[in-house]
Amino acid sequence: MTASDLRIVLPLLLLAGGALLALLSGGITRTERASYLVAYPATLGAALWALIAPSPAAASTVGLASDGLARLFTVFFCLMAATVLALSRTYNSERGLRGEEYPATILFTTFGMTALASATTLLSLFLGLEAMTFGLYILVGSDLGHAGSVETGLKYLLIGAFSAACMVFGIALIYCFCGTLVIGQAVQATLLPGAGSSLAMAGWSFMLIGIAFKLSLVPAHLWTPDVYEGAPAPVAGFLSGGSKGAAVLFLLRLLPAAGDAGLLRLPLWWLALLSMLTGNLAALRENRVRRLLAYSSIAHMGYVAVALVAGAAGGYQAAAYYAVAYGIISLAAFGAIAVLERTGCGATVESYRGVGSTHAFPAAVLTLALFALVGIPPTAGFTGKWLIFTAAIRAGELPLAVMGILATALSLYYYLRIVASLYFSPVAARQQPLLAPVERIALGCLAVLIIVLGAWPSPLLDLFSRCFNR
Amino acid sequence: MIYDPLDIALMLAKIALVFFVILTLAAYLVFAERKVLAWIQDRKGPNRVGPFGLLQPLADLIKLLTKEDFRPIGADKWLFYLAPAMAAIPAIMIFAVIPFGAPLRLFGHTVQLQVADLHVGLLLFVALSSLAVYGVALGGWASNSKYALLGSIRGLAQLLSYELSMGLSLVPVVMLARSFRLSDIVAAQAGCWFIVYQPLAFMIFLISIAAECKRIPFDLPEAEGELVAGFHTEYSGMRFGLFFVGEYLNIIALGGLAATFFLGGWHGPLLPPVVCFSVKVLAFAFLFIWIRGTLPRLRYDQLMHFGWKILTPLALLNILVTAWWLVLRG
Amino acid sequence: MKIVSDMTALLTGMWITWQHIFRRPVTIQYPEEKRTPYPRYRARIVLTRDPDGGERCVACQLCSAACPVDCISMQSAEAADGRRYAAWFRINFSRCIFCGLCAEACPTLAIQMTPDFEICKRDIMELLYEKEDLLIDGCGKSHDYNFYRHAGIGVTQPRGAGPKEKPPVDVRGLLP
Amino acid sequence: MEAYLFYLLAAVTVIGTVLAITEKHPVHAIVYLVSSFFSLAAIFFLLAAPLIAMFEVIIYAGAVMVLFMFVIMMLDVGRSGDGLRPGLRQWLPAMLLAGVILALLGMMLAHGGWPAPGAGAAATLRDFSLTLFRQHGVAIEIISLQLLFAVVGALYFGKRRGP
Repeated sequence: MTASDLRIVLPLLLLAGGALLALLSGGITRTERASYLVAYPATLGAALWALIAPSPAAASTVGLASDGLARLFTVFFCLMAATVLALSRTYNSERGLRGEEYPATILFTTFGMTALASATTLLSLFLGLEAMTFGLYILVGSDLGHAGSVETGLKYLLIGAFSAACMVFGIALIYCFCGTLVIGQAVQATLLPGAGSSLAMAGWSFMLIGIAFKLSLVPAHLWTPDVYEGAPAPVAGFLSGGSKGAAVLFLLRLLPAAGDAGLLRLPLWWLALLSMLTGNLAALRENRVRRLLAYSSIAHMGYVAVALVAGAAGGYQAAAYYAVAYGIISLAAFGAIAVLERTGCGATVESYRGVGSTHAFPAAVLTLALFALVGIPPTAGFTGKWLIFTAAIRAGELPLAVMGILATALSLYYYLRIVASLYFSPVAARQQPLLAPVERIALGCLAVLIIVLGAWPSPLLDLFSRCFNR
Repeated sequence: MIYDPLDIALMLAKIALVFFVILTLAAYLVFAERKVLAWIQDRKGPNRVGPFGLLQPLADLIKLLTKEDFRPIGADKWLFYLAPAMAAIPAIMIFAVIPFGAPLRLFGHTVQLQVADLHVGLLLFVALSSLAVYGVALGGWASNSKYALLGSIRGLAQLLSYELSMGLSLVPVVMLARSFRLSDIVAAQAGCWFIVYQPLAFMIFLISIAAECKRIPFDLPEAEGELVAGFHTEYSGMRFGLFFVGEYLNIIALGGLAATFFLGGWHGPLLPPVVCFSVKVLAFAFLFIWIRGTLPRLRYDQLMHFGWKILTPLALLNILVTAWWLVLRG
Repeated sequence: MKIVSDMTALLTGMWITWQHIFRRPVTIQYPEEKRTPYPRYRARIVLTRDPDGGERCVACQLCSAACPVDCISMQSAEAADGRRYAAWFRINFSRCIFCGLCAEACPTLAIQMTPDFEICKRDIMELLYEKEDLLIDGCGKSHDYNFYRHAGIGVTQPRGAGPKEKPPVDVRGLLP
Repeated sequence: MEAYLFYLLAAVTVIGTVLAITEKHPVHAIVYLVSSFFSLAAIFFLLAAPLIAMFEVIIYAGAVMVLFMFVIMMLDVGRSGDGLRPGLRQWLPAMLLAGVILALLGMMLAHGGWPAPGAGAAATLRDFSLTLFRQHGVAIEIISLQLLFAVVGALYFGKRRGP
C-alpha cells in the first residue's frame, strides 16, 4: 500500500476507525454520548476529505478508486450518515433505544456504502454492498423494546441473505466466464451485445435478481413495507435514502462500463414498468404512513430503473441525480416522521390530523418532502423526474416514459391525502415535542437542499455528466 | 492418470501397517492407562489375564463383542448406530498425514513413511478434528436420554471452543515452517525443535488437545459424577467400544501431531527415527494418563472461561508476536 | 502472583502422583493372600453356649427388635423348669448388615459376632441360617458367664445358691 | 478413475442436498447436508483445489453446521412434530424456481458457450495467499470488519431486555 493508496482509502479508514472508536469509547465510558462525539467527526471528516482531497498521482493497487462518482457519493453517504445520527439521538433516547452499537453501526453502514462507491472490482463492490446491508440488519432490528422490530430485522436478514447469495453466485458465473473481477473488463467481456454467452447471461440474471431485492423492484419488493414499518424512523430514512442510493450506485458502477444496459435492457424495462405500477397502485390502498412511503419508494426505484434503461442518453446522470435527490427527500420525510411520532402520531394517516397547526415546522418539512416525492416544480423531485423522462424519451422509450408520467399523476392522490390530513382536519390536543436544535438544523438543511437541488441542479448535473462521459 | 502397481502395493502396505499398529496401540493404551492409574493410586491394576495382565485388552474385546447390542426406546435408530463410527473414523483418518519416520530406500523407491503427504496436511487435521464433534453430538442426541443429551451439548460447546485455540496455536508453527505439509514441518525442525521457539503455542496446543480428547480435567462431556457417562451413557457392546477406542486413537493421533508440530517429529538423537517418534508419542500418552491421575475435573463455566478468555487471546497474541518477530528477522 | 502459585500447585500435584507411581501397592491379592481380621471384627453371627454347655439364648426378642434390617426371627418356648429357650432361631444373612446391634442388645451374651467374613453362597436360600447352623459349642468371648446363675430365678440352682447371692427374703416374715 | 470418483461424489452431493431439503427432521437434515459438504470437499480435492476442500470441511461442515446442531439441541426443536413439514403450497414456488433454473441449465448445456477449461495447473498455497492478500487485501479488511459487526449485532440482540 502506497501513499496514494492511503489517500484513496482515507475516508474508509476514517469511517472504520470511527466505528471501532465509537464501540470502544461506548464500552469504556458506558454512555453513548462519547460514541456520538466520535461519530460526527468521522463522517464529516470523511466527507470533507472526499471533497477537497487532490486526486491520487498513481493508479490504485488496492482495488479501490477515487474517481468523481466515488467522491461525490462518498460525500453524499457521509453527510447522510451525519444527518441520520443527528435525527436519531432524541428519537432513540425517547424510545429507550440506547447503546454505543447504534452510532457505531451507522458508521459501519456508511463504511460499506463508501467502499461500494469506490470499488473497482466486482469483489469489493459486492462486499461493500454486503457490509452496508449487514449494518442495516442490525439497525433495522435495533429497537429491542418494540415488539415488531427484531422480527423485521430477521425478515430483512433472510431476504438480504437470499439476495446476497444470488448476487455472489452471479459474480461467480461472470468470473467463471471472463476470468477477471475488474469491473470494466468483466462488464465489457460479458454485457456488450454479441459478447455474452449463456453462462455470463445466467450470471447477470442472478446479479439482477440480487440487486432487485436491494432496490426493492417489483417481483422482489415484498420485504419493503414490513421493514419500513418496523424499523426506527431515522433508520428507515437511512435505509430508504442511503441503501437505495447505494444499490443504484451499484448498477451505475456496472452498466456504464458497457455504455448501455445492453443485454439487461429488456429485464430492466419490465422491472421498471412493474415497479412503477405496483408501487403506486399499492400505495393508493394503503392507510399507514410508513407502508405508504415504502410503496412509494418501490415506485421511485421504478423511475430510477427507467433512467437506467434509458442509459447513455442522459439516463445515467438522471439516475445518479435521482438517487441523491430521493435520498435527501426520503430522509427529510422520515426525519419529520421521527419527530412527529414522538408527539403521539400513530401509524395511520388519520393520526396525523391537524399536526400542521400544532407542529408547524416538522409538518412543513414533511409536506415539502411529499411535494418533492410527487414532483411539484421547484423541488428536487420534479427536476429528477424531468431528467428521467426526457432521457427516456430521448432514448426512444416513449411507452415507458408515458407510463411513468401516468403513474406519477396517480401518485398525486395518496401523497396529497397525507398533506390534507396534516392541514385540513380538526385539531386534536397534542403534547408539544421538544425539538432538539440539532434536529431542527438537520431538517432545515434537508428542506433547503430539496429546494436548492431542484431549482439549481446544474452544478451537480455537470459533475455527474463529467463522470459518465469520460 | 497411470498408476504404478508398486506404488499402490506400497500404499496398501503402509495403510495396513498403520492400521495394525494404531489399533494394537490403542488397545494397549487402555491397558496402560489402567495400569498407570493403578500405580498412581497405589494399586496393582489388571494382572489376572495372562502374564502381568497383558492379555487384558483381548479379554475386554471379547467381552465387548459378546455383549448385547442394545438400543433404548425412542432412540433415533440410524443416528444411534452411525454415531460411534463418526467418532472413530476421523481419529483413524488423521493418521494418514502423520509422518512417522525418515524416508526409506526400498526396491529403488524412496518410500515416505507417511500414508499421504498432502500439502494441506495440517488443514486436513483441523478439518477432521472438527468433524469428530459429530460423533459426540449425534451419539448423545440420538440416545433419547437426558444425561446423554446434556453430555453431547457440553461436548459440542467444549470441542468447538477448544478447536479454535488449537487451530490458532498451530498458526505460528505454519509461519515458522512456511508450509502446511507435515513433512515440511518436520524437515524445518531438523536443527531446532519448534518447542524452543514456541513454548507458549506448545502449552496452548497441549491444553487444547487434552480438551479435544475429552480427557480429565476437561472430561465434562462424560463426567461420571454428574452425567453417568455423558454422551455414551446408552451405548453398550462394541458400539461403546468404538467410542472408547476412538478416544484412545485420538490420544495417539494428537500425541503424534504434537510431536510432529513441536518436538521435531521423527528427528531425535541416537535412536532410529521410527523409535524416536514412537517414544515421543508414548510420552504424550503417558502425560495424559498422568494428568488424569492427578487433576480434578473443571467446572463448566471455568472450562468455557479458560478457553475463550485465556487460551484464545493468548494464542492470538502469540501469533502477533511471532509475526512481528518473523518480520523483524526478515 | 496468582499464576505462579497456581502453576506450583499443579506441578506439586503432578510430583506427588509421580512419586506414588513407584510406591509399593497396598493391594492384597485376596483369594491367594488373606488378611487376618482383628478378634473384634464384626462378621458372621453365632449363638454361644454357657460354660455348662446349655444354650445362652432365652428368646427374649431383644436382638430381633434391635435389628435395623429385621433379619432375625425366632419363636420362644419354655421348658418344664421355667427356663426359656428359642424353639427356632433364624438369621437371614442375605439381609444382615453386620452392624452388631443384636450383639449389643443381647442380655445373656448369647448372640456374638465372629471375624469370619467369607460368607458366600451360590443359592441365596443357603444364606438363611437356622439355629443348628448358628449354635456353636463354645462360650465365645466371655467364658464364665451364665445368665441363669446370676439372675437368681431358680432355674439352674435353688434361689439364693448362686455366687455372691443373698438368700431370698421372706417378705411376710418381715411384717411387723 | 477420477471421472468415476467425480460422478460418485457428485451423486452423493446432489442426493445429500435434496434429502437435506426434503427431510423434516432438522438433525437428520444437518447430517445429510454435512455429508453433502464433505463430498463436495472431495470434489474440490479432485479438482486440484485442496485448500478450498479443506475450508469447505472446516468452515461449513465443521463450524457452521455444528453451531446449527448446537442450537437445535439446546432448543430441542423438531422433537415434537410434523408441523415443520412444509405442505405442497409452500413447496410449489420453490419447485417452480428450481424447474426454471434446471431448464435454463439444460438450455445452456445444449447451447454451449462454455469457457475453455484452464491449463489445469494446481495453484499452490503460496500463489493463493499472495493473490488473496496482495490483490484483495481491502476485501479481506472489509470482510473482517463485517465479521466484527456480526459479533456486535449478535451481542446487541442477545442483550438482556429491560433495565
